[in-house]
Amino acid sequence: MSETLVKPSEASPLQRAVGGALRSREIAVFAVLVVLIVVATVKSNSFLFGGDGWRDLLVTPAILLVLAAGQTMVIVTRNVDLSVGSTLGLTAYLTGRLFVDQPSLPIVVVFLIGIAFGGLLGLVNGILVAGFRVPALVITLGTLYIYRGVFLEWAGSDRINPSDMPSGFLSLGTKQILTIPVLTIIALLVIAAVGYYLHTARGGREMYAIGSDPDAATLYGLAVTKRVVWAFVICGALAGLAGVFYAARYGTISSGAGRNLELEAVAAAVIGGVAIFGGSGTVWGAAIGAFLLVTIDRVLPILGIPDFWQRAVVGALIIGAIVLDRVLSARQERALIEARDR
Amino acid sequence: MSMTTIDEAVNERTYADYSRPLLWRVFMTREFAIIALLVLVYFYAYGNVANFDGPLTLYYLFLDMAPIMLIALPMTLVIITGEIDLSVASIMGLTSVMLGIGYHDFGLSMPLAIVLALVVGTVCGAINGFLVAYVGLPSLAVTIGSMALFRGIAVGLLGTEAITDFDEKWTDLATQRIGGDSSYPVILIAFVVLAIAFAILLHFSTFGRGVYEIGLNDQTARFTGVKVERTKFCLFLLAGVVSGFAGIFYTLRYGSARGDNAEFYELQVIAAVLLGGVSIFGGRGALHGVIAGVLLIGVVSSALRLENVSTNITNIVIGGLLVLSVISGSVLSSVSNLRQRRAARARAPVKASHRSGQPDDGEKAASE
Amino acid sequence: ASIGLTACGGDDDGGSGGSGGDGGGDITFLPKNLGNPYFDASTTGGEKAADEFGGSIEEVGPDQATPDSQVSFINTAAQQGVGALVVSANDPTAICDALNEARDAGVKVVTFDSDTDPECRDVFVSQADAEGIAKKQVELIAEQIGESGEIAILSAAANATNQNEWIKLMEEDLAANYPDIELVDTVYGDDDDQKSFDQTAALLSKHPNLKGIVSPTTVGIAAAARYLSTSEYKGKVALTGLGTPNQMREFVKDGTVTEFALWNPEDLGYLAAYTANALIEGDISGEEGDSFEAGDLGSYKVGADNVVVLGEPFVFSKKNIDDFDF
Amino acid sequence: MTNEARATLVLRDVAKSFGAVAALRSATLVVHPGTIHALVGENGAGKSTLVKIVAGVHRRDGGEFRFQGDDVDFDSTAESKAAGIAVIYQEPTLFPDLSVTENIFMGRMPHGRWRRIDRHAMVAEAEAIFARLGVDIDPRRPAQGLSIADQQIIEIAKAISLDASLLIMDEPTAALSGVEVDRLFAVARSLRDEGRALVFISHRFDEVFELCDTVTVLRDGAYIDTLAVDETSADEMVALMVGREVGDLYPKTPAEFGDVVLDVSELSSRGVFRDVSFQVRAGEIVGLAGLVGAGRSEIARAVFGIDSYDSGRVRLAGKDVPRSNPRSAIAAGMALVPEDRRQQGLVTESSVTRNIAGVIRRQFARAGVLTTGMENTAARPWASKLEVKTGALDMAATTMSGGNQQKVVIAKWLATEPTLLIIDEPTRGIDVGTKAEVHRLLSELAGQGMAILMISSELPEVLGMADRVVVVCEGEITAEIDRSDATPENVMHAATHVHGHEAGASTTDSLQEGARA
Ligand SMILES: Nc1ncnc2c1ncn2[C@@H]1O[C@H](COP(=O)(O)OP(=O)(O)OP(=O)(O)O)[C@@H](O)[C@H]1O
Ligand SMILES: Nc1ncnc2c1ncn2[C@@H]1O[C@H](COP(=O)(O)OP(=O)(O)OP(=O)(O)O)[C@@H](O)[C@H]1O
Ligand SMILES: [Mg+2]
Ligand SMILES: [Mg+2]
Repeated sequence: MSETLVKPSEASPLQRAVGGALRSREIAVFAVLVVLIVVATVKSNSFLFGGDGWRDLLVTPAILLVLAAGQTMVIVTRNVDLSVGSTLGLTAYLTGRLFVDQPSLPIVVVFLIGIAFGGLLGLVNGILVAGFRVPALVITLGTLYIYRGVFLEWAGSDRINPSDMPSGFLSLGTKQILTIPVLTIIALLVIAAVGYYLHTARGGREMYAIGSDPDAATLYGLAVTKRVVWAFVICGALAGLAGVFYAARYGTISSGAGRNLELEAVAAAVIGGVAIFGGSGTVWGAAIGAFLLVTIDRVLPILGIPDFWQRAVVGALIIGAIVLDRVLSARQERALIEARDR
Repeated sequence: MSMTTIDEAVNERTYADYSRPLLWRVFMTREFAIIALLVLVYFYAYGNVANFDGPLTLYYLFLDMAPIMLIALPMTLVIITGEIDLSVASIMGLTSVMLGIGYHDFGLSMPLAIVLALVVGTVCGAINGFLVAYVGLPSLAVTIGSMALFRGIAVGLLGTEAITDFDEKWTDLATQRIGGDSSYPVILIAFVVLAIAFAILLHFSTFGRGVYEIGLNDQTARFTGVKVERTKFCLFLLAGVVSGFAGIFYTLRYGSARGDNAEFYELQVIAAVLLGGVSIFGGRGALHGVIAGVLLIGVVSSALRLENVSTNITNIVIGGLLVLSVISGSVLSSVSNLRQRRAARARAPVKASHRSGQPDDGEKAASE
Repeated sequence: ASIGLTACGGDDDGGSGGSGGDGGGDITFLPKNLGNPYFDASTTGGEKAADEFGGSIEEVGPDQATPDSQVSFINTAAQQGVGALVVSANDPTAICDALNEARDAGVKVVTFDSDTDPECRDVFVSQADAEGIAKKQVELIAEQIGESGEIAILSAAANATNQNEWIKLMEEDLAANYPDIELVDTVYGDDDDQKSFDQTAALLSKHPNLKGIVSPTTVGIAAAARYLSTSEYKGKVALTGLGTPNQMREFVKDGTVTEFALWNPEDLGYLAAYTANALIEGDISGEEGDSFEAGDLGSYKVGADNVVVLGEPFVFSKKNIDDFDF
Repeated sequence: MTNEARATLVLRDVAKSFGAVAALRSATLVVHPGTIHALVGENGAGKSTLVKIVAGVHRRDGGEFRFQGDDVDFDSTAESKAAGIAVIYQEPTLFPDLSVTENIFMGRMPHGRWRRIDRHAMVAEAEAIFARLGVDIDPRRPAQGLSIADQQIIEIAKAISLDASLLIMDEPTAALSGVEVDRLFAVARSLRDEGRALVFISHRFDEVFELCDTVTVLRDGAYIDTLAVDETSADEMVALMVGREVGDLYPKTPAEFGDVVLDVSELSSRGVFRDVSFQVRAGEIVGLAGLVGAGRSEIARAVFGIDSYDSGRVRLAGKDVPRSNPRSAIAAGMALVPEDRRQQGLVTESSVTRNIAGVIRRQFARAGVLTTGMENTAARPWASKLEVKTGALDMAATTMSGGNQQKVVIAKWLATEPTLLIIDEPTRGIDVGTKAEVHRLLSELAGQGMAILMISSELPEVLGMADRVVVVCEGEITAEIDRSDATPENVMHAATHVHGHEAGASTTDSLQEGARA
């Protein structure tokens, strides 16, 4: 997605590859991530090699990875979904309730119900936003309140405890295949699927088009409403999946589940180079952004920075990422103008 | 057809000032709808909710809503220019901490600590404003970042501590009532002064006209000589200062400076502003609607709390109001569009059945 | 109008339920936040007590444990003119003014579980005296790790009054009596499952030699136990603290946790309700030396600083855990 | 009758209003397969609106619409595309973030297995189309940053790739150079020879005569006549378009020139214009002529301070005007009526009052404070002087016709009582009557000693109104011609020739030689 803008003949292929890579947001963020992990490991071996280090490194971001993938899809269409945290909480609780009330349900079915339920909540968002042509920010801010209110009202003080859920399900939270945690594998599959869709499917490319210029999209005769509704449905469904993940990983679901995750999901996408006004960015970028956000949280204490400062670092990182983006695109623009002058 | 020369034509044409009668202009607005709803809910609660008519209700309502009412003022202007500021609650948290540190750790006198806190709020606003207006970054993304940054600094500075040993004189001031025993806390004086100032700024000043123009069409605004960047910068700065002031009030009211003070207030402020009829796309909205929006949220929460209804239901009600308020606008306008189209079609019916009946004058020269 | 009537009717019920004046006998429970099983248990206890003495209990609360959100509920209680407010404070100072205003409005204020500054309430019903709680936890962890090695504390919110006091007392106790035990870190899980869970993980990776974790909060100990039970540290790193039997049962049985402590939160709520009732009825004024009957729990005396102490913390282990359900 | 039955497209008595603006009253257009049909009319005649109705962007309010014999009523552009209609819109509509190829195939990308879009096939086809058009654009590059001409080429490629039975081109050549136009015409002819129907909209008569078979004239949203191109002349077409003698349109009164008011020297902005120097004297109308995209608007924007520039200086009445600061340009006595009324001239959703008082409000406000009443008082005389037709001063500008909107913009700037008026495309999209009014107004203003810099893409307007013509080509001034010496030929020649080399190929000459009315 990071094609160079200068005419191809003007740079050698090597220059182009190097230049492209350096300009690529994904690679820059990935480099930061790697440096972070290396530094943390040097400081404390167990971060990577000790006991659960490797597993935790991979499994902790799983939930945010899934959320960021969905959020990317919505942002690409020039919308935003602030209700994902509430959707996650609601679905996580639903998952727990299902195990309590229908202990015989197979785990796969619970996964499917969670996804479907999240999708349903996303559908509500999508219909409100695309159907009534009103700003997503306002609508999903409203449903953030509503979904969480419904969740809390339903759950009350009821808390789902690990003992309420089958151990087969809970072990998903830690189970590893070839040392890679199952949840991470699922999250990566989701990323791959969403990325594949956005990159190579008609619908995906149309989502970019819609985000790039909604008016032009209408002129082209694209099914704007349908695509936007879909983006919200997928985002909701992924938040639902993340809810099931949450239940499996944390075992305990209380009213706080998923609170404030929405802004983290948006932040992950923004750090990963997804333009907040749609039309550009990749789900890989968002995934790396999510990985980075979560890992920073875990690394800072190891580096001796009190965890009170974590959020400040995250904030600085987000702002840095947007400024970097602007600097890069300004440089490209200048290159283009100069190319035209010749 | 001919145009009279510039100098003569002064009284050629006369224009009415308004196309609609005064009453129509007053009552048929989003703002009035919200005010009407507020009055309705207030009197319903007054008559039907036990203890709502008590002397404490309004006092607590104003105290609780004061920070939101205050920040809603600059936020209205920010949103009218088409931007948004998500970092206001974090600025409150940071100024709260700075007040505590200034007073307790630096040993400043209270007025000096307050000045320090206000300066910090101003700097925060300036950072947002610089990034949005002069660097040209999207405010949604910038303020998501600065929200985390400012909050992070606040929490980082104070860690686990809470500074509580504020001078009684000052903490009492925050909760004092006007005239000693009325239902109105003194913070209302500050609010009224600020509200008047912001109303003049937005509705009766050249600056305010520019604010609307930027929201409706920033290109035209630029061509007209509006300083788009400077205006946006000033508004973020104002949002920072007022958030700082709200943070100080908050700290004194609770007598406790903590990093996590006022967390999540930003969404409430934005919800109130949008409920008050301000368009998230910018260019539309008025301060009286916004104030009514904030008070509506306050009255609804207060009444529901008195009924021992849980916060969750309150949140559902507020979320529902928010969604309805935007959707209703869109539904109304699409209905009126549809009606207009129907009317147009009725005037000139589509002649679908008309088929090559008459000689075709478009045909006569067609070369084939 | 019909709603108005029922609302007013509710008011009347309150009046008839109590004995002294307007709305007496109405008790409002205000826990740190709703959705916390510990406080569910205490409210259940309160309701049981109210059934016995014929009052009514209403539970209200914020959905997050922040002080400012508690204040508006205190204000509401003052407006409603309830008989007594039973509150577990999120912040010792921030809710002080509001509590005093409520008291000015005639509301009796009982704090329980987590206290405010003493001048803001009538009586504090303490689950056990702080020293007892701190000592018990130190004793448990010392026993489990063999009196030497690194330990860490996983607390709730950084500002929680009771937590911080216990932590301070634990530090003193450790320094005085257990020279070989080193407290290497204190982290805060904010009584949030996810955060406590992730904090546990971070603790373990940061301190490879850690031998034990003390979590003096029910949410924290459960989250930590859940993490340990799925990690290689299970059985190697000791975990103790304050937890509820229902949340900990699984981990006690699978060996992640051997022993932990807690008082019975139901009894705590029960006692707090009786204390509140005694204040409303005027049986006690809350001064040191007053004594009153608390139903099944017997007779209690108000101690120094107007504190009523429930009793010693109770230690749960594999042997007895199945006898409890809360 | 039988003829019409075989027609690809039949539009009859089509009407369309936007609020108060009647864009189309009774438009008729019949296009046959195997022909290229020209649609001509003045700015604002309703050509683009008609095109958008055929494309399904707008729905007509009334009238008949048949495509290939069937009554149709397209609800979206997807439907018209599916029916076999390809449209090149007047304004390029590209997705800046997507690649050129994706822009061409968006909405109908071919896909292979696993519903995976077939990028290779798309790129290959895009390259084939570019080869056919004889242009060299990398199909993989993003559309962002393409020049207007390249954007237009992509629009053309998009339409051609649709393989449609009706191809409508709304001013496709406006930004193209001679060679590109030639290639386009060759392609258009081959499409015609395949039996497709084409509609071609252009303001350049030479192109109409070179390419088209039939021509339909619209005026003020109404059908006027359809003629065979062979049997008509440019003069006849103009007479039909304008509806009266052309001379009326340009009531130029001779004026005395005073001192130099605007002095632009060696203004350069990288990639946009170079070494631009010219002067405007009091009482003089200087016409800035050139092809669309030559950079005239950019020069005006830089002079006024909307955009910055790299070097050079701008002086007004002998004083330097600071760079990129519109407010000090206004204070110095400059006014700019921009080319894009909706995006730059007006806040369309705002009232007449607020628009007119938009600039002068800073003068009558007391310490920055003003009221609607004060604004009304200030705006009313100017609305009246320009005879703005509106019910009340609080009506939104959206409710008004293009001509009236233009009057509001002019009123807004005249209210500042400027010494220099820069007016960019003064009559774009306004009806004939208003057009004459605007021209008379300009003439009068010059007569009163105002210096006027007029940018116009309509050669007759430039020739009719300007005392001096400054011609811009690819960001450079290529000629300065006095009113007496200016002819369509020498202006066009300068507009297509940069110093030294030619913008187009040698064929340009012959193309432009056909000259305009
Ligand atoms: N979306 C719209 N809303 C309101 N008025 C419109 C709209 N589109 C066009 N108009 C008006 O309709 C009239 C016809 O415009 P149209 O674009 O069809 O003219 P045109 O013949 O294509 O002119 P040009 O040669 O300048 O392209 C103009 O007065 C224009 O201002
Ligand atoms: N959106 C754009 N992207 C890239 N280049 C552009 C864009 N708009 C204009 N340009 C370039 O800027 C220069 C001037 O364009 P512009 O259309 O404003 O000129 P103009 O002479 O004012 O034409 P007009 O007749 O439309 O007023 C051209 O080189 C054009 O290619
Ligand atoms: Mg047109
Ligand atoms: Mg131009």
